[in-house]
Amino acid sequence: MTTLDSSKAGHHGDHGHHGGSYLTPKGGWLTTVIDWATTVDHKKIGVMYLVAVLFMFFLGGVAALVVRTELMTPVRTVEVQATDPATGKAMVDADGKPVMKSEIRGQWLGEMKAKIDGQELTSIDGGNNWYNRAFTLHGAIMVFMVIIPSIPASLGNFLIPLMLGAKDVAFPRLNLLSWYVYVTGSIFAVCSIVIGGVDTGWTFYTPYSTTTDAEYANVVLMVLGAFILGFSSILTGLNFVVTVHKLRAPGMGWFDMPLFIWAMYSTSIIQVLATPVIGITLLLLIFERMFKIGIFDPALGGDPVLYQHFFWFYSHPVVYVMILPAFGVISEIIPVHGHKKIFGYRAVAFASLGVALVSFLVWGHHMFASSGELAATVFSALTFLVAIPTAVKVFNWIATLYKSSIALTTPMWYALMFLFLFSIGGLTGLPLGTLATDLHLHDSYYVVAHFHYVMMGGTIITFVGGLHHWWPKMFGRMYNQFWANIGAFTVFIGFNVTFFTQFFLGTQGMPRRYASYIDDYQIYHQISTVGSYLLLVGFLIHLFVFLHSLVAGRKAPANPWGGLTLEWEATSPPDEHNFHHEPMVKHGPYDFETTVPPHWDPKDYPLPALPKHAH
Amino acid sequence: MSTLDTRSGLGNDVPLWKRYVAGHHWRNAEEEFDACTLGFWLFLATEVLLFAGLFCAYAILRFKYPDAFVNGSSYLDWRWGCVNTGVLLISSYTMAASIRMFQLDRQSTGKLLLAITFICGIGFLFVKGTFEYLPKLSGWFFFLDPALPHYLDFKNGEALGGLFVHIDGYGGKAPGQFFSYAFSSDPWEPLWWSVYYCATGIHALHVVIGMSLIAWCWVRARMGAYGPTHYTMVENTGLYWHLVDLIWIFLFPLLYLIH
Amino acid sequence: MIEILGKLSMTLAPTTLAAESQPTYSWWFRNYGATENATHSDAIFMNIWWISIGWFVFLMALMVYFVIRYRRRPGVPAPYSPSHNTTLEIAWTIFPCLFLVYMFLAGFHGYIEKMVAPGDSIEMNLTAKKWDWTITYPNGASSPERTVVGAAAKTQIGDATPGARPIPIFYVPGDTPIKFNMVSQDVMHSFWVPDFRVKMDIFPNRYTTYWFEAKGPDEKSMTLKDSTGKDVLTAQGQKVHYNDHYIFCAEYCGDQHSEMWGIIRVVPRAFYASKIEEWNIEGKTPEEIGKLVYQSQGCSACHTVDGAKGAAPTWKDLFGNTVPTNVGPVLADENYIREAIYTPAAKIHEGYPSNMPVFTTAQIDERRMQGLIAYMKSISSKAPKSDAAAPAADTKDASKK
Amino acid sequence: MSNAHAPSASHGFDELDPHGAGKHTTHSHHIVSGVTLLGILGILLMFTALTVGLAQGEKWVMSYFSIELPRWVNVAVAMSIATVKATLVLMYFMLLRYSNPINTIVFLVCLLAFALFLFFTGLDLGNRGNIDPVKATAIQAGGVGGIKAGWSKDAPIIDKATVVYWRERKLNEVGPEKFAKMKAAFGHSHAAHASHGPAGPTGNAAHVPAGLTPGLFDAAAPAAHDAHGGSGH
Repeated sequence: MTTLDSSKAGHHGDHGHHGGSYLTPKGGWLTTVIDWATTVDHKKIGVMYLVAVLFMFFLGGVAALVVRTELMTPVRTVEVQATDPATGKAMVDADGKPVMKSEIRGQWLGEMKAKIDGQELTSIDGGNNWYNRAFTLHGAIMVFMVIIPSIPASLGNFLIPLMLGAKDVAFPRLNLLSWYVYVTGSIFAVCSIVIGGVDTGWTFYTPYSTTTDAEYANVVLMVLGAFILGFSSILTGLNFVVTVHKLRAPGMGWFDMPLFIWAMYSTSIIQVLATPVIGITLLLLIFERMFKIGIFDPALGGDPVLYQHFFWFYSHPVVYVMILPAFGVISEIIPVHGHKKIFGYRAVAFASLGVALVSFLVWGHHMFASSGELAATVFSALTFLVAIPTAVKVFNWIATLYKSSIALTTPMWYALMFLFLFSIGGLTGLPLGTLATDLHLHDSYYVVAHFHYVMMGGTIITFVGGLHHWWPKMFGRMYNQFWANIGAFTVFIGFNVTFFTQFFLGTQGMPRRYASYIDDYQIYHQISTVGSYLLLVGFLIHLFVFLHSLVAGRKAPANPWGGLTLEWEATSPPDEHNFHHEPMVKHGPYDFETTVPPHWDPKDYPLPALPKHAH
Repeated sequence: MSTLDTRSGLGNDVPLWKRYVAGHHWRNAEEEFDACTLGFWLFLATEVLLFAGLFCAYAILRFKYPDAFVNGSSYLDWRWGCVNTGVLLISSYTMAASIRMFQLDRQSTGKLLLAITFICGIGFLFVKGTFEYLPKLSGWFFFLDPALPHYLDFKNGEALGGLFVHIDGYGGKAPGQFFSYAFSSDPWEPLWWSVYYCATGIHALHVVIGMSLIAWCWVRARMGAYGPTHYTMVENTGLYWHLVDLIWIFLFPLLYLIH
Repeated sequence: MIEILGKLSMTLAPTTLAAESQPTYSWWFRNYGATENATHSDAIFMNIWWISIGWFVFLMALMVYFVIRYRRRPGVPAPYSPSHNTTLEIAWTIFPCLFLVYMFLAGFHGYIEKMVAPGDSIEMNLTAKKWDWTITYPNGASSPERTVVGAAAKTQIGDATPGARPIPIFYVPGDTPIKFNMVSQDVMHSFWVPDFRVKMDIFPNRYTTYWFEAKGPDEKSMTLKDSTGKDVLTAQGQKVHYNDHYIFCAEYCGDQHSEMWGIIRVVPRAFYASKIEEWNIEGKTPEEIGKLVYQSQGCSACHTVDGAKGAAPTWKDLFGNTVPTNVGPVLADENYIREAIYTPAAKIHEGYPSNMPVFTTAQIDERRMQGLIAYMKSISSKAPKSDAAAPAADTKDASKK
Repeated sequence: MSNAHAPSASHGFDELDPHGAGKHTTHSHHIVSGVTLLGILGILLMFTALTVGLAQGEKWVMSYFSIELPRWVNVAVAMSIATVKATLVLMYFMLLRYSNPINTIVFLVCLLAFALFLFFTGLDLGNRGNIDPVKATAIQAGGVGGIKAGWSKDAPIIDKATVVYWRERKLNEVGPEKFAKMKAAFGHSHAAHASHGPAGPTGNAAHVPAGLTPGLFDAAAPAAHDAHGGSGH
């Protein structure tokens, strides 16, 4: 940490004579806004994605806190006053005291419905409706609008051309389009929330999703939003695949690419191949809702399990769209901050591709409890295959730490946390792939805890870690590492407190998506809720650290951590066209033993001495 | 890619395609073309997988309700399907030939072939809409429909001065909750119609998108944008149009020729 | 293939690591599991758990050691090491596979145990609907017993205060294999008894099965008491012991998904037999039949019989009154009630949602329907008593023939 | 960064060679000969005729010899021909034969994903108990009552199998006699023949020409279709 406190840092990044960085405003604020809104620069688009994703993360996080708060007590914690559907007024009892929904559970109709249209009321609101909407909101936003685009669209967009030594992604205008598509999809989803929300769960399982709130368009809007977001995902993935194929710098072979690129490449392949299936699924779901076409509706001869196959053919591979980029980020952070060549480069690279392939073979493990014995057996066997490449990656990362030189910077702390959390997430997945135990654990809090360990402990933690790693490159400012570390530890502790307890809830019998539960579970829920508040505090600390860095951060040197990949050859922040000269690749991305990092100034940051033979 | 830019430094007397300059991040136009084609193939892959869902739904439901599918299919006339297959195949040929013309700098033939392709698209949609969708959905027949004379016993309305004739009881083979056909012989026939309209409807949507692309190509071709060294847009439009054809090649036997 | 796998798993998986004879109980679970399959499944879970613990501790210990040992110190050169070792990499790719093979086979073994019901199981039909369960016993009876969790004394399965909605209690015999044929009437549900460690999704339009052989109650189990707190005694004058197990719906199904609970009450076989005989409609008056149907078919979840406001119109004084519906006022006579049960969407009571489930003639046959009508008449002041008596008597006669 | 454009622009122009594009060293500018394209079109049209012919022929064989061919024959024949046609389109119209092999790989990978999707979904759903049609009318759509016929507020609610509902409604509207006539005219049902046992008593005379709208292209002979199946016979 102290290594970076040199006040002279940053002079390498200051190449004023080459024209401004990509962040330099083009003129007045209006010009600047128009410039950003119409930019085809991958860096600006990456930053725009970052802002959008973080905003959605905030929304989804609020929903999560609401859910956790509700679960503090076995009954209603957050009370909602009931509405008399006949009069549309808030209900009071004879003494003028407000009547809460929980008191009249199952007796009166939904406040929301009554407000919109007093005519035909289609579902009873026993007071759980808003809770169901909150967890659906949390799930849908976090999956479709945060985790899927988090690393690929923000860090990926920013870094892939830089790491490849290219001036831009293959199709810059398509890239901008994909951002607008993302925003459009998000607006649809948010609209659906504003006009009343969706209570289907993020999985939109039929026939519930096609019939709930039958008179209202909320579900259609939300599904349409997810459908549109799919296009954004496809365009991004397609762009990256072509970029990796066609725009590598001279001298960069496939095995000279940084592992982040390998991970992003695998991710993009999954995005391209899986997303269209969710497209048609959601389209058919919309038709099902609007026209009752019956393909998924058992009352009309369709098959709800068919919907599940459609849905999970996308949504399982997409789990790897979420976690593979995180693997890529870790494969960058550990070698750079450990200043050591990654152990088993090819194994890690092929493991990425292997995960991408296997991801298309295992979706059925989301349906073990729906009774298809043959398919369940086959899918269970295939599911265990996923464990192999992921385990290989973890072994490689830990082997990389061996005889390295570990600088305990904030990104490195995050990488270590990732190893801890992802190991738990991965290992707790084993009983879920095991048929006998899954029949008990499926759809319980055990599953909730497991996928939060993977999705949040894996992806979000790494996203924040990666953000800390490339923040100086993206914005040309250093941040306060002391407070960033405090934030990281708070997040780590908060995360474990929140989610480890949920494993016990699950094994003991707490089903997911429950607003009320038997009293025995309360202590676990309370611990979990306290943990979630701690998580909030941790993220707020990060927010302030970043804001402080933007306003008052020290200027960042071009290469603050001593990385060897090409993005560190650019200035911090990079020029509009990334590099002054097309970079030639003369060393591997992790050849720390033989190469002095570009722009290295020992006064900026001390690196371990090179071994003797390198000189 | 770029349009009326002046980056090449050549004057307006030189055709637009000769003035084309690759995007700034490409080393040369060759690489850009290669990348665009690869990108477009990836996009085509997503299109195929979009239809994969429909084919999968078709397979599962046909496996479950074979009779409903056979019955439902019997309402479709394979000869209209055949005509449309021919139309699409011919249009695919004209599209491919058009690209060839632009590669050889035979601009006017290229444009003509593009126009023919477009007209074939219209023909496809016309047959689909007038002779298949319209009567089946609503019972309204186009007066030239060869099947019409056989149903005149049940005629109960006319519109637009006899241009369209309504046949009582023929219509209503609509998807889902709009289904109201009274003479089905299998309880699951509405499902067949759902699959039929989803598959052909989404395919027709792709025809429309393809036609828009072709129209755009035609407009640009009039401006002289395509020639031997630069025809990326026509090439990719062609790929898209062939994909539309490709999907139909599978839809035709699956929908029209089952028994 | 299934057979081969089955043999393989029998020989390799079940007892290699776990002490199967000992019930595995840890802080992971609330109890030992109420069936043998549950205990077995817990053993598999604990095996995987200890394997995972082993790997986790090993990896984290390495990581922590490396971080401390190789932390960056000024002026200290990095002790570089090779970045590649084929033997090691192949070894650590293959070695974990052994554990995975064990897990798959053990899981498969336990899965088949949980999925395949013994041939001599007692078959019962279970119907799920928003947000209630119904079980039909082999003799056609259904359990009319419900309890308000939290209102009663603390039970052995943990107290809860989720609200006033009563949840059904299903009596099943202990130490007897029981198989449910399950189907849903509306959306998907999932039948989960955590103490049995199995859940199974319930679909509309497709039957799934669920089987268990619950360990019977013993002397340490709770004793059954009636509403006044007195011990329930068998015909032989013995106290009745029972074990309760929660049922949860585990597939999200809407607003009151969170309260779609039930209780499986495991009682001795003889007591179970007497219970379902008690609920049998044979030899009962139409009014009694109606009351049983009212309790067992879930009517009581929404309709009250004392005039209190519920999620649906009360039955108190319903019969013979004029009902405001969406198609105008309708006289609530026999035909109206019949239609409202078999085709609820036909006429919808003003001010109430159209969410009454459809009942089929298989669920409510003619006798039960007449019973319901008789029961409604008996609690309606509007029903002309002289008229009400006549058809009821007829039905009684009919049932005797 | 204007200097960045210069090399690429000049590079693009050096290679300008309208009449010798085929001589380019890269694979992307192959020009397929006009004869090949026309030939492919011919083959495609021929295969279209073939697939129709085989389908009709199969039907004729089934009715003439009063035999049942398994359903997969029909599908397998049609799909094989469609695959050949698709391959031709891909290779010659879409130029996969001449373009960068990576494009072919992309397409094959996509087909692999398609195959996996179809295979595993079929593996599961094909091996589960079939949906039980008997229950169809007892199940409500999501528990909110029957399905509305259309969107309008006063649309009727269908509380039984859709097909039955509309049949009964029409029967009430037009009366049994006219209903029978209409059914004879509109319905081409031949499922009874195709799947339930051998051909009807009248052999191929009663066999409905499935897939033919009566009178299409042969308006001169409208009477023939009156003999075709349906409840009138």
